[in-house]
Amino acid sequence: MHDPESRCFHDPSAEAGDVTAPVLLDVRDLVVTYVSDAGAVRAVDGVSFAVHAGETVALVGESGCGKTSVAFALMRVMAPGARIGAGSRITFDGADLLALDERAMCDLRGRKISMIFQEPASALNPVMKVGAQVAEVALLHGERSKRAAWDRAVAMLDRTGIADAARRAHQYPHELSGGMRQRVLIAMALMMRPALVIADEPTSALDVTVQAQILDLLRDLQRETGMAVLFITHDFGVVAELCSRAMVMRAGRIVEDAPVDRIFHAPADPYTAELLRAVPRLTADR
Amino acid sequence: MKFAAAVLVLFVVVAVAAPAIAPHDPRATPQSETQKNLPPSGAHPFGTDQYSRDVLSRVIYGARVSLGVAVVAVMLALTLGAAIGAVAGYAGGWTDIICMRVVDAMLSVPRVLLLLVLVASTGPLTVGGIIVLLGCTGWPGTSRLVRGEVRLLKERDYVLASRATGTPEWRVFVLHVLPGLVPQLLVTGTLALATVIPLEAGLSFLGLGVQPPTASWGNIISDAAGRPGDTWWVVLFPGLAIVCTVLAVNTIGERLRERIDPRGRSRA
Amino acid sequence: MRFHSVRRGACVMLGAAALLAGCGGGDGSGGGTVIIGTGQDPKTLFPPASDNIQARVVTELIFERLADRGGSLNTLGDAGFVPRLAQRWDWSADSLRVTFHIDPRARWQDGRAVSAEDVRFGFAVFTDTIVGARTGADLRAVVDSISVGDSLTCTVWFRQRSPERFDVLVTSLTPLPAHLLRAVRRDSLALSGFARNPVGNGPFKLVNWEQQVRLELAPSPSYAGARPALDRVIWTFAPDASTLVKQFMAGESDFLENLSVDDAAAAARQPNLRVIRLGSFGYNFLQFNLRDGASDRPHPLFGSRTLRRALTMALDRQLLVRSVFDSLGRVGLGPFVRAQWSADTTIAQIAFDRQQAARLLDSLGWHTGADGIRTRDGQPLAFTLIVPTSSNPRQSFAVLIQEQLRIAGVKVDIERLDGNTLVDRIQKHAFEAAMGGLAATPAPSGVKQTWTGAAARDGGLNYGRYENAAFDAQVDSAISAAAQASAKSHYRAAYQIIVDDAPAIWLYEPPTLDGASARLQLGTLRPDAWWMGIPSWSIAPGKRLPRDAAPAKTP
Amino acid sequence: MRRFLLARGAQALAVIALVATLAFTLVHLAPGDPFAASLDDPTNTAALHAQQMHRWGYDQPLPVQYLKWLGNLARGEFGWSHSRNRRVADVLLETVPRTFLLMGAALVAGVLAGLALGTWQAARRGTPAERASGTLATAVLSVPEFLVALAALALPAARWHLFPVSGIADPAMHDSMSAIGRAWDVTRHLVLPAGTLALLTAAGVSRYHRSAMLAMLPEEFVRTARAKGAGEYTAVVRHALRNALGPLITIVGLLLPTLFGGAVFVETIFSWPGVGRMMVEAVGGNDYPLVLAGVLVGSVLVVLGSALADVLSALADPRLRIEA
Repeated sequence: MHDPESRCFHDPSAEAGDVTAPVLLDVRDLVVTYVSDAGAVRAVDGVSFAVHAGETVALVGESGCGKTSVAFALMRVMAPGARIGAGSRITFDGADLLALDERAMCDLRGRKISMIFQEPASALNPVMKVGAQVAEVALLHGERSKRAAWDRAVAMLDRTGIADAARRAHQYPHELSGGMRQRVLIAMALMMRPALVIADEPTSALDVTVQAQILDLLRDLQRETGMAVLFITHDFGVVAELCSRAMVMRAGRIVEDAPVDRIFHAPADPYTAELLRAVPRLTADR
Repeated sequence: MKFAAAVLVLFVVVAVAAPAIAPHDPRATPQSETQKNLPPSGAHPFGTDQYSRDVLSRVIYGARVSLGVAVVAVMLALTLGAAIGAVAGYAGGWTDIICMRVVDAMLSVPRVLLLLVLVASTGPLTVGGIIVLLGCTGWPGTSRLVRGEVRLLKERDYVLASRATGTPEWRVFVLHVLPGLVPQLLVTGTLALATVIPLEAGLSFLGLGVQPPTASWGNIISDAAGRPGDTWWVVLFPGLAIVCTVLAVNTIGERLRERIDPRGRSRA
Repeated sequence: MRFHSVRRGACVMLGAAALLAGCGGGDGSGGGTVIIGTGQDPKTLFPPASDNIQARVVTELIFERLADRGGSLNTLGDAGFVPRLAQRWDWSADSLRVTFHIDPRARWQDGRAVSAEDVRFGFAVFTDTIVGARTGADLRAVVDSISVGDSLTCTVWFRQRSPERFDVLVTSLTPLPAHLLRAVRRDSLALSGFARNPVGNGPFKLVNWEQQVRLELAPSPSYAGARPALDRVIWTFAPDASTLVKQFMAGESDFLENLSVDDAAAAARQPNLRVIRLGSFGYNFLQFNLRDGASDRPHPLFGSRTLRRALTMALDRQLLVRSVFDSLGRVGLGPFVRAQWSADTTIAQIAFDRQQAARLLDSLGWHTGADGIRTRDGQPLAFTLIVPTSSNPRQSFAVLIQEQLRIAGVKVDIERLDGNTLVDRIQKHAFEAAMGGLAATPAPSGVKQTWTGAAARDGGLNYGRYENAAFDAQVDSAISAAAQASAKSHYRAAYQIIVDDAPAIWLYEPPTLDGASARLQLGTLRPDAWWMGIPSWSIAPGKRLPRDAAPAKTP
Repeated sequence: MRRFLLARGAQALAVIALVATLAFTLVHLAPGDPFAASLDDPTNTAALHAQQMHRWGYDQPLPVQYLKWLGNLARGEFGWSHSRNRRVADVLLETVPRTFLLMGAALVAGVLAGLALGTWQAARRGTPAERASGTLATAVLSVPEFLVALAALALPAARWHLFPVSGIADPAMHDSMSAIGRAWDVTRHLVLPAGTLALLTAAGVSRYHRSAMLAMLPEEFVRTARAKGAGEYTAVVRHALRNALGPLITIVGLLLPTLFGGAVFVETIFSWPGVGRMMVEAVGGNDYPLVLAGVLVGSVLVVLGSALADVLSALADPRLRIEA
């Protein structure tokens, strides 16, 4: 199922159309503050960007720059103690996310926006069968029949490339390999065919060979469903391979937002250039 | 924490200064029968008991006995536990195995049952006897802790170094290993205090603890518990004293533990 | 007689008529259920082995004896004794033999007739040392043997003409079913199934006994006398005294014996309860050890008669009794209780007189020191008083005495001991002074075993080792006197001697207070063996509860 | 898993054997003897006493008594209870199930309540109500069992007559009730004593469980659950709670000794005819075989309970279960 051809998915002509697509997600002046006994820390300090429907955008930066905080803020699943600043606005599909009540937000999560996490080992519930964890998404979003939800989960697992998905669905996370767990997480995220998937370093915990497989899978699925992907990573190699546009983040701010080509060839911000120099010249090999 | 410490300090001050504070002699019995079982009033804020004794004064004097017994018993338990744990940890081999099996055995018997058996075999106890009994049943936890630490610490460089210079083992333990254990022991001891105080009270309640007329919080209650609930004040006030002390001690112990061990590593 | 916490000894029926006639059983809806709260299980229901009070209560309702004491509490000869298992008895001319005629209708609960052989068998079991019956020694001392005439007559051969021999015989011996027990080894009788499921011949039979929980009796259908009015008598067991009281106050039990004074006051305030005060057979005292510990030397303090009298004078016994028992207790008069026929309230007492006490102590060389405690040659006037923790009144008295003697310049240290340790210490004479108590029986001769010189030696019960030949002589004369009047005068003389010598401070006769639900119709309760009246108890019409209609579990 | 079970079982047996030996030594080295209680009675002469001591073998050397006792134990014979005049085994057959009932009810009620409270506290962390409930739980844990029991006896039972004061069943009417009636009867009698123990258990469990839950909430998979669209309730209950349960079972095992100790007081105060009350009475009556049996039962219960807890918590975790 891994078509070697598909590695060359980067098609600049397709991107041009994306820019004209409607804005799916619009973030304005996002501020995230962590309050602790030691005082308040601004992890995200006035970030603004937009994601268009069907677009694959990268949010790049070093660890600790606040990119994961942005992701959590978009989903409103922040750690206790984190606060979104009063002047921040997040508009998704025309709706003001920050104004939604918790119930409406729950309805949105997993169905319209979903998330793929960094650590497949810890992001899965260790005492629940993986099939049940995937099926839960369907059950949370309208599916009444447990049986049907389970079948949908198995189908989805199968779609993410898990061989013998019907049997695997009955297993627990610790019985699966790292790559397979990440496929489970992807299955969960894509179960409801969301308009936007936030992928938070989905490959950084995996072996290099598995990384490539997972990236392929994501690319396939993206093409198939037409979803928008906000790809959070510190790896410019991944950015080059998957994304049409990249936003570079530093110390809670976006310092550059540009198409990938321009980022690579003519970085406007000195920090971007510095980051690029630190990256192994993977792209150059191609 | 501060409030808890204040409460505890208050009780300790009350215990130490009992003769100066107590409004009446806790053992004195007025010559008239009209003084008995009086509800709380201005003259007797905590009322009087069936022997016409002032309950407030008895609670104040009881603080001496209850806190004294608990503190000394806990110190005894810590000392025993540290000694046995150290011996087991250093000696290793059969000594260690036997010591630790005994610890397992003692921990597997509910402490109340252990005390019941001991009291069954010794008969009613003096205050000293109760301290010894509570101390002798309280050491296993500490010894396990100390043994574990000793086994970790005895391979440390500075310990090895001082042993290489010919310092005797026990000196190495006292000079180098024990100081490292003090914070842990402090926490263990504080929390042990919170179990020993109710235990002494419970034994006294069963009539097996501190014998009257010496007042302890436990036997003030048992004096009245044998009688109908009409004299609630004789039960309530010493009961409150127990609860407040234990609560304060527990709070302080928990905070101490958090301080030396922020992640709650050594729960058991 | 025994050192005891307040318990009543063997006793009397105030009118067996009530037992036999006050019967009839209630209305059409049955006789009802009575629940009695009590602290302890009987250990065994085998009469020779029954050594706790609850065992006695139950076995005496299940088993009948030949005869029982009558209302006069007389213990001399057979005057006033009422027939029970025996219809009548005849004395031989020399009064060394008595022949009992057993009621021909009497049946064991398995249907077998009670026979004379059962009396002889009972005697053999009670007197067999391997069985270890508590009353065996008394029986052996008085009775030589029992012979069987025919199936319904047996003859008891006494060893001598002691005036209380009939009393000892009938109160110490319970006939046992020979046909069931003959085959059982004597040393395992007390452990046999019979001890848990006895087959008796009395008005009640055992229905069910769950240890620690309850014991239930029901009228025995094979009983020849009147059927008890109640359908069920149930004891529930609770180890904690306050629980028993709460149970009673809440109406969960109908009867509770031995209420404390405060509990009795609380019960009296409740309209559905009442408190019954019974005559007492216990008397309590502060006992001095006249010797120095277990040695033969006189005790440095209590060897002195004057000092003992001075201490007695220093105590306001009226106030003590009022403080502990309110108006319910009575001041002790001597080594006897008011309910005994030998009692004499005119014995001259050592009256409370603080000045006189002080003068006596001064005359002995004990002078008040700086701290208020008298000293002589640098020695303080101090002693240790041991008190059983099992007895609340005795502890109260000890505390009050400590205070009153402190005023007199005497320092008393109170040492509280549990019952067993206390008895152990006293038996080894390892004490200076003790808060003692004795449960008397209606027989005043018990004083010989507790206060005479003979009892001071060889493990006798005179633990303080008071010895006065004149007292001993008067007691012996009283015991061997056949006529009550002459016995009485000798007892009086003996009591006066011992009261004057003050080997103990006679403190109080504890009140016996029982609580009963107002729905119970109890008739007159026996002064001590209150349970002997249970066959005539009934439930007042209109005060029946659901439990009165509940049927017993069919075994 | 099998090796784990075997090792755990062997360890439990060794501990129990040691407890038996320690208890035997303690009890028999003591001054006094089983028949001393009857010294209270002057008719119990020295000769009678000696005869009793001989008859029950208390005059033999201690090692001989010990070996005999062990031999009997091996055959399931605990000896003869002097204070009850019955085989100890028969006494245990009656009392142990009652204590199991009491402790079982207390454990189930207490653990469920503690779980509910701890979960609620974790979900509502930081709110004033949650803080108050936490303080309350700590306060409850500072109250000795006998005080709680006395209060329960004094107010709901004795003053308000909501529940029976004592015992295990209605002494007069229980036997004539229907099966449902009997169950209800026992339940009524069980409420206060089991409730007393359950209250303390719940306080302890809620404290452990709250912190276990709080430790669980920052876990990634809880965030995953939220990201799936699970509400706070589902995230906490379905995901965090299930993961916190395994360690909790071990904690419950560790609570057993405390619970048993509490049962001693509760059974005495409420006249619940179980092992705890049996022990107190046996100690009072110097009934050595019964005392020893009581200690053994207590430790077997604790040892087996904690072994069972270990096994259960292993079973509750699929990561460990795989080896079974």
